[in-house]
Amino acid sequence: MIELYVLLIIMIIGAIIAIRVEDLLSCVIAVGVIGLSLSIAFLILKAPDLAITQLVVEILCLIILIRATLRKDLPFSATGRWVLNTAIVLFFILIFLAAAAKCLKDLPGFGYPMMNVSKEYIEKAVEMTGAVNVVSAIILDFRAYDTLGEATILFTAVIGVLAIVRKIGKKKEGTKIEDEHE
Amino acid sequence: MILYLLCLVLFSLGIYCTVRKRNIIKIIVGIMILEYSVNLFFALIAYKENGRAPIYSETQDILNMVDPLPHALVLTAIVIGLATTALLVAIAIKIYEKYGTFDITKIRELRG
Amino acid sequence: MIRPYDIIPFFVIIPLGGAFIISLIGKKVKWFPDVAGTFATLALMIISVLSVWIVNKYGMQVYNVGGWKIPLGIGMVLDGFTCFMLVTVNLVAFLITLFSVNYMNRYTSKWLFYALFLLMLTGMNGVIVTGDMFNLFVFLEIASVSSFALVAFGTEKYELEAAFKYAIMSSVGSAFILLGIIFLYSYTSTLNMADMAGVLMQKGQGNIILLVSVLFLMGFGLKAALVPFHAWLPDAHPSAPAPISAMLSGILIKTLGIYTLCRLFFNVLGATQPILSILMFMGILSMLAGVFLAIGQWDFKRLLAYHSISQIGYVVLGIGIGTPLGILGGLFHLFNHSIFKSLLFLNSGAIEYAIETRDLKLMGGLSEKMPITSKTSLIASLSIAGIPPFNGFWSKLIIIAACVQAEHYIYAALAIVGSILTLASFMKVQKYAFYEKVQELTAKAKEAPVFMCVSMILFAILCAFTGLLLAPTVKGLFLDLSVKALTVGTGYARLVFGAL
Amino acid sequence: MNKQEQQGMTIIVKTVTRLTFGLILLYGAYIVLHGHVSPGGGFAGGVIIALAFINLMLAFGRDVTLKKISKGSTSFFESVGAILFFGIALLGFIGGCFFLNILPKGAPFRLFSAGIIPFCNIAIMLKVGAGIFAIFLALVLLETEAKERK
Repeated sequence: MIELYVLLIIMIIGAIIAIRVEDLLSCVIAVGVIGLSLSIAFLILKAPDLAITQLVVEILCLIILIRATLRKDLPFSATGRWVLNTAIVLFFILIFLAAAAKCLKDLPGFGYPMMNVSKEYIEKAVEMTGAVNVVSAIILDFRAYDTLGEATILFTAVIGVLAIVRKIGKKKEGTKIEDEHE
Repeated sequence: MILYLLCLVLFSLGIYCTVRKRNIIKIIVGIMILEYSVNLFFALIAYKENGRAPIYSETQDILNMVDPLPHALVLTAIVIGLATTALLVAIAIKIYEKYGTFDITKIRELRG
Repeated sequence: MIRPYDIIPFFVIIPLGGAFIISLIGKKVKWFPDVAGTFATLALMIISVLSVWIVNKYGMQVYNVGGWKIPLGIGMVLDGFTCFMLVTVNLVAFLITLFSVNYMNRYTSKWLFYALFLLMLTGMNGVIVTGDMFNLFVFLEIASVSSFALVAFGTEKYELEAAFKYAIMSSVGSAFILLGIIFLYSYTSTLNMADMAGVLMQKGQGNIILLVSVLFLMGFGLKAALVPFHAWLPDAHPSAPAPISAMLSGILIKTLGIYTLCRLFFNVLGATQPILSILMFMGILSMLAGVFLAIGQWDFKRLLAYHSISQIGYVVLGIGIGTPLGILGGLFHLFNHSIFKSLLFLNSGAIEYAIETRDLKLMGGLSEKMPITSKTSLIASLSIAGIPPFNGFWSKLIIIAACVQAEHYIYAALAIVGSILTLASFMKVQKYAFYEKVQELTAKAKEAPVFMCVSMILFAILCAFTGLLLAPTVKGLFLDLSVKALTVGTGYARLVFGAL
Repeated sequence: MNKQEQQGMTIIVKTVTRLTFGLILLYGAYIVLHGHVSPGGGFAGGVIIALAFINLMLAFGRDVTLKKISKGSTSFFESVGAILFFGIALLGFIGGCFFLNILPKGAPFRLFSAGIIPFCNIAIMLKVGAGIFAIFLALVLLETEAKERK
């Protein structure tokens, strides 16, 4: 799995660049690198559904983010106790990583998942649901309720964006404002 | 094991970016990195040695499949991430419209 | 042929359907969102009371979504704790909807408000009824995402900023929770909570469970605004429109924070002594920090928001004691707090509706101008401060008694100190807002419109009489059920599979 | 920038977009309809279809696109998609259970198999495609309005 290591290191470098670089557009492009590498990583991990979805979502995120950042200033400011705060954050992150390194040994090793419940999905999906794509069978039949929730979140986001972009939110005293027509 | 740790390093970078950066777009980028790393972790624990993609084929028998359940979960998680990002960007653009900057040190009207 | 468990999916179906229909025709038909919102929440309240009866009569119920037996599909579980939370959430939500019928006339695009409100309710009910780990996360996110948008609903400067802060903190919390869920899935290879509890009992507590506990504590602590993670709450809760402040402070932080913490730590991971001690410590810390920060505030809603942190501290303290008496106190305080804190936020909303300010220094003499608001807020203040016949007194008494019983004398003393400070802080509110001489701004204040008054009066009646839930027979029907559901611990697994 | 918003990009981009627009839509439809037999599904397909329209908008400018598909119709389609999916879920009650797969399963590997799954995919596609385009449209309109005010 050497290619996976390479991809992960590329993603980490991309993340570091995205954090360090001062230009917002370069930052967004670096995120694009991470997202597209993630898409390839999904492909290597034998998850084609995820690869397709990640690819299209990444493109969409990039378009939205680039439009948001295009030709906008970036005043780079560091607050007073910059070194101290950074040191504290880094300290906690190191503790987290050390603890994780100790605890991750309890998980089954990479490449050997336990698959207690999934075994049944794989064996029975075709005869029970009729879908040969097991992932499809899971998201739209076994766990369709999750997908309803997922669709609802997207719906919520659309309604939320429509609510946030209203020109006038609160009616002031004395002024009569008609409801907006959108 | 090393792969898991590298993935958590990515997670930590996301946390760092979210907590320490003072630019709204960079904070959103931090949240996106967090989401990517979590999704990758899901795909990593699903991988099975010499496994195949969890799709049956008409012409050949596929015996050794990777774990399909985390894939279904990641699909949901990606959408959740997209929804959150879209909402955050909308708020960010609106903040830019009101304050004229993305720098959160300059837009502190509230103090917690 | 209606089986008792058929009721369970309707807790999600009704608000979700309501939100979808409002989004389709609410824009054209102006009167529709009000009516649909009110009737949806009324229906939810009725069936949540029905669910208490069902649990009493038939015992625990499990619903298999899509006909797939758990752990293959997603299970919904209705037990004592669930129906307790459902009654709390839907009762408060119904009364708040009544309030918003008049109040939201101040804002544009009412249909967006109602759609988001019902979506938030969907999320909360979904979190409460689900028996599946990932499904819990999905509905948690529905509730969170809709609350971000609702905090920014006025689209003023500071509201957007508060919403952004809240959204970022909450997203980080969600990432922690999701990472914890991944670890648990990899370790147990199942997502159903009951199944997971069973597997964890067999495999024993590894280091990984410790890590997962810490991740959950951080994630859900962020959602519940326990003290080291509370920074977003004093900004976000006051910035929202008053009904939403009441929803957020009254039930959202409890559903997404306290309910999930209790459910996961008691019923799935198993509540070990270190975790309970941490919970107790965080509870005490939140209680004192919240009340100290609140005393210096002059913004009415901000003061209330700090008190939310403090009162959540009481709830967590009670639950953290871990004895049945402590859990009873914690849960009862959760119920009481959701009622009197919602009422206080609605009072602040009524004042804001009348004189357009939240600054206590500019108010004064409102007891003559707005008698109903004044009276109800007096009742709520006495409740939150823990003055006898009102409900806050009983729950605080139980928590302190549980502290003494479990020999945590220092914590009991600190809880009493917190209660006295709360009283002082609310005496200040009453004095400056309602009893000082009339100021220029308050001279032309009018009493709130009819629906707002009705809603506040109903809340005040509840404040005065929910102490009766402790009466012997009633206690067995409602509160004891939920305590039993938590004290059973990881025996939850056996119960769920038994109820199939 | 503002001028470009209204008139779109150069003629090369416009021609290429005109040629590929249908192909992208076709690809999206393929991904949606074959969601249960091959990788993909309603969500990925919906995003692809939304991206086709976004592509059109970036190339031709917003006025041309708004003539083809208005803001009201996107939110309408979104609600319709949501209600369709929700309705499919409710139809399960005919068989006695929320989200029950009530349709016949059919033979595996055929297009019309797997009961409700293809219909769910179509509903999700409508919802996601319209929803994402609505988000994009709202953000673009917000930006251009802000610029015009300056």
